[in-house]
Amino acid sequence: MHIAEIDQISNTGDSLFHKAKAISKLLLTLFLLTSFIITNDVVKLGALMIIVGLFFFISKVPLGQVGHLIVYPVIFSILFAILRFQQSWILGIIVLQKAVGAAMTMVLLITTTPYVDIFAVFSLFLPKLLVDILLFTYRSLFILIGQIENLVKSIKLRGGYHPYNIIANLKNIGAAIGVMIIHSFEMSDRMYQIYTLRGYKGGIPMTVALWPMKPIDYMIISLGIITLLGTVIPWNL
Amino acid sequence: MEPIIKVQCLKHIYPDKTEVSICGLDFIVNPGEKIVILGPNGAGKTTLLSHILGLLSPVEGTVEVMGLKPYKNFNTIRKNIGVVFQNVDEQIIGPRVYDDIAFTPRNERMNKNEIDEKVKSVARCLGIEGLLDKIPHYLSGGQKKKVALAGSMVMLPKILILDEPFDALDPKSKAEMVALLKELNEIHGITLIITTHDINVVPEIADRVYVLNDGKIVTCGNPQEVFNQVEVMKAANLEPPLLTELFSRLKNKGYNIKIPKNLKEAEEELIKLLETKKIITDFNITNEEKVV
Amino acid sequence: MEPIIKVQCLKHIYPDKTEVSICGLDFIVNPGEKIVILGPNGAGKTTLLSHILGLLSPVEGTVEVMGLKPYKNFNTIRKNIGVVFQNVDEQIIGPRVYDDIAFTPRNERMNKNEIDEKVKSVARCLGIEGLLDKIPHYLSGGQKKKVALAGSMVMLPKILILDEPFDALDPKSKAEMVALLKELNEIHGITLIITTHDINVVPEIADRVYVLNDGKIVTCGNPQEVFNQVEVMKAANLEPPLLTELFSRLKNKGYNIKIPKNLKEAEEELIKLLETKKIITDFNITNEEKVV
Amino acid sequence: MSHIHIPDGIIGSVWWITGYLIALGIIYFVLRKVEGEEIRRKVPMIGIVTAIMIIGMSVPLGIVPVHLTLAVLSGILIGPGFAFISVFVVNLMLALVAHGGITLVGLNTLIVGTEVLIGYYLFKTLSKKLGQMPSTVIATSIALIISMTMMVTMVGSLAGLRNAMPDFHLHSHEEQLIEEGHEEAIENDESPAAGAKYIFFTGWAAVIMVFVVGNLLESFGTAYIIRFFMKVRPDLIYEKKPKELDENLKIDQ
Ligand SMILES: Nc1ncnc2c1ncn2[C@@H]1O[C@H](COP(=O)(O)OP(=O)(O)OP(=O)(O)O)[C@@H](O)[C@H]1O
Ligand SMILES: Nc1ncnc2c1ncn2[C@@H]1O[C@H](COP(=O)(O)OP(=O)(O)OP(=O)(O)O)[C@@H](O)[C@H]1O
Ligand SMILES: [Mg+2]
Ligand SMILES: [Mg+2]
Repeated sequence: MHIAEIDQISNTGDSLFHKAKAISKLLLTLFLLTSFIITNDVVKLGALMIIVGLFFFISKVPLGQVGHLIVYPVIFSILFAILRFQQSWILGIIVLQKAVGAAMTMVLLITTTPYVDIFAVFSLFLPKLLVDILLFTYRSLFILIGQIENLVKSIKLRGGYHPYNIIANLKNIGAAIGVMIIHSFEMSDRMYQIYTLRGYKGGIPMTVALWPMKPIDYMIISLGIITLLGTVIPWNL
Repeated sequence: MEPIIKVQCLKHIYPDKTEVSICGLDFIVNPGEKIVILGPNGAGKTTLLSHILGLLSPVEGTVEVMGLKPYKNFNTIRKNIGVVFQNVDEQIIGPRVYDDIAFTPRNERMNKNEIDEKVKSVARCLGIEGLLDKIPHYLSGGQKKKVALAGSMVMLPKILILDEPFDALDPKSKAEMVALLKELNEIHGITLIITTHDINVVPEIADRVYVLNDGKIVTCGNPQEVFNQVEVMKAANLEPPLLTELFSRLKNKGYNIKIPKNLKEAEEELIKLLETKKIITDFNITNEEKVV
Repeated sequence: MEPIIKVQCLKHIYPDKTEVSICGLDFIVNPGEKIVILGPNGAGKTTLLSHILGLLSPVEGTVEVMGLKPYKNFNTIRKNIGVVFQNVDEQIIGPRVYDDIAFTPRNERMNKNEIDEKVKSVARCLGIEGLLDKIPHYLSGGQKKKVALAGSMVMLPKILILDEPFDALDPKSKAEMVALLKELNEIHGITLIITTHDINVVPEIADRVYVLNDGKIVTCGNPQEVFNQVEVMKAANLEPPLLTELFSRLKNKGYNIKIPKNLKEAEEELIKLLETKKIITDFNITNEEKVV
Repeated sequence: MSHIHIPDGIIGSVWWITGYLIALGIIYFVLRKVEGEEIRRKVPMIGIVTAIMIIGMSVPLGIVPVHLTLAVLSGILIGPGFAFISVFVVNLMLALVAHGGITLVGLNTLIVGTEVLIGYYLFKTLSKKLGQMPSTVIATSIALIISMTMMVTMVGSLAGLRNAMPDFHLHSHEEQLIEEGHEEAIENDESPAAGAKYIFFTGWAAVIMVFVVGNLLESFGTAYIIRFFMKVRPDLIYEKKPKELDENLKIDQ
């Protein structure tokens, strides 16, 4: 499960990037994404990708472990790129660059910033119940991953997994998901009970650490702004 | 002293029509007591606790906590009871341990410093200061139990309810948990209500024991009194703790021996018996000899 | 006799980089043995079992089951091992008990009559014929464990692996489970591998005990030998069973006593000691008197 | 399967921003419409169903790289309104790991949300006459076909229309920026047909094949799950929930 693995990386990394505040990394992401979206120049897009690559280098994220995340956007953007190649190959390249660049930016964010810290920043502007749902999703995800892993294990051990028979697998996985859903509906009742007992009235309070910013935060934000300006300002070389 | 909890002939019907009745003796808890509830799987222990917490409302019978009906006065009662259910994973809400422990005080809108103080003091008390910054699902089972306990204790409730707190803990962690609970009771005067299937800890931790079986509270009393009721215990799928049983059997054979609460007492008792035996025998024989 | 399972200095790395090593002594199981694995929370017991089952593949070390590598020969090994995990809820897949027990035979495309026969015979063996038509969801904890056991036994495996089978069971259900497992071993010759934190059942059920701690198999031997290694046990967060500990202490005080396996033996031993004591004292005193 | 995860940078800003605004608007509306107590009771449930959708996507069904999305199922379980929120959260969580563009979360939610809505109402209507299995299969596959068509049309018309782009590189950079600003406005005027043509005559035939297989799997997968529920806990299907369940948890405030 990608999300579990990524969560682990973002939580255990100890680079300067990991130590920075979530808000500064979110701002950086915002600036980088904007840059990728508004730029339509192969060279600039290439430069942007190199910049993101440098950030990855600084953040010491194990690329071997997260590199595969880029494969998905690459494949899909190739589909769209083919569309463009018929007009001009440059356009095809641009589509690829934008998609992959934006994806790299997101991966950079998520491998250096724990989900919960991102949600904490979101809680500043999203409806509080939506943030609660995000948090519950996140918690349940980890609880349910354990359950479904065990269910799939049991199915395999009991001879219910057939590499070449998708229909049989579908039946068994269907049953497993059914079991999981039933358990989880009961779990949701129990969760609600315990939360009301603990005073839940909508809106899970969380620590949103915005202040004080450290030098690294100022640096990250400035780098973001500079990059954005760099893409906006016309370069007359 | 007024009882802090009083339950009389409770009856509950679950949505799927499962009927659970907890009749027979009244369930009464006095302030400061350590109560253990025993009973076979499905006897209704968890159901009883849910009623005391005001999560369910009884079809028949009365439930009173501090003189109030918990279901009706949910918010008042809630503030006075801490609870740790069996599955701690589902109880940890906060994205980080700190947030989780701070959940209730924040919901009560306390001010920041006060919250901080409360969280840190309860964490210190449970020895989990080092975990405050961690994300809950990376903790071990035992650590999660402590975090859940911290979250339910942070407001220093009068009553603490624990459903199977010793489950799946290794022996040392279990012993630590027992010691911790006893300390909470002694130092802070918190009333404890515990369910468990681990009968060997009962003599150590319980002031009084209630036994549920077959829709009834069949007996209550101090651990010793309860364990002595062999028939009642057997009917409720229960076996007395090993040491209790062993010493009872010796007692029944006519040996003059006190039922021990823990291993240490057991050892002392046995040695005393073995030594006394010697002296008595000496004495007897000497007497006999003298007579002869 | 060739060992049926052989694990040597295993090392596993979970995707999140948690390293679990199970080195030290070799883990060897002979056909027909009853093995208990002990160790503190997080020692790697479940990890070891997963390797034996071929669910994980070792980074270092060798795992051999019936001379094969389980990870490579998953399908062969799977047919020879039955397994009941800790949380049986996550293991019972069929909508009805019957469907669940019939899961494996159906996936093996056996014919209907054969399946029916198999399901019924295993249900009879575990005493759950009456439940076949029930929805597993509504069963009690003990019943669910039996259903899971039935599902894993229906193909009559050579080896049965149980991860914490006594967890959350009331004492009677636990005693039943112990009896059942012993029977399966004696009558059908099934090799048992069990992990548990409930140390008091160990002398009763184990032929041999392995203790895992701190990345190593630190000791192995029959329950008595293992429990006698006080330092090793303490280091592994383990306490010896109550009776074992009590009798060891007496023994250390110089009393001539045998460590018992269960309550009955304990009682007999103690009474023998108390009686002997008397006789010896009588004898001594008589002697002395005579001398005088 | 209906969520072809479109990467960032392909669809014009106006479109995805509008998509976000509408999606968030609907979420606000759903959260508002339900009274406080009711929605708070549902929060853990919505979270769990969302988690289940994410997990469904990561359980392999064999050597073929397809998975379940369970969108229609989530509608049947918690109702279309809450399921819409679930879909949004799924898309957001996936976009955070670069599985589909972060800018497209809104648009993707609208499309899959439509699938949920159609699937839910079809299931509700059909299951009164047909059995659970056939109604699930029909409802799911029709909903999927509609959402897939929407997806293809959207990609075709919104992405395909940026054909104006070739000229950019012939101009100076200043002009490029200016034209970029106008571009979105121009897009609307052009016929979507041009883009759609490209789509259908390139590698998309393969995509459609994958879609057909995916559709069948999703429909039957959902049906198997529903069948399981009907055997074990029929009350879990939305609408059929017994009233007592809620009665049990009414709490004084
Ligand atoms: N949510 C529920 N819906 C329907 N029946 C239930 C529910 N919860 C419990 N029951 C039933 O009510 C009875 C009492 O259950 P309860 O959980 O209170 O037992 P318990 O004494 O806590 O058992 P255990 O020792 O296994 O925890 C059982 O028959 C159980 O099946
Ligand atoms: N799926 C997993 N991903 C990452 N780490 C894991 C996973 N499963 C177990 N671990 C880690 O591996 C170590 C061994 O775990 P394992 O479950 O084998 O211990 P155990 O002896 O069975 O413990 P317990 O007595 O609590 O069941 C622990 O540190 C645990 O946190
Ligand atoms: Mg219970
Ligand atoms: Mg384990």
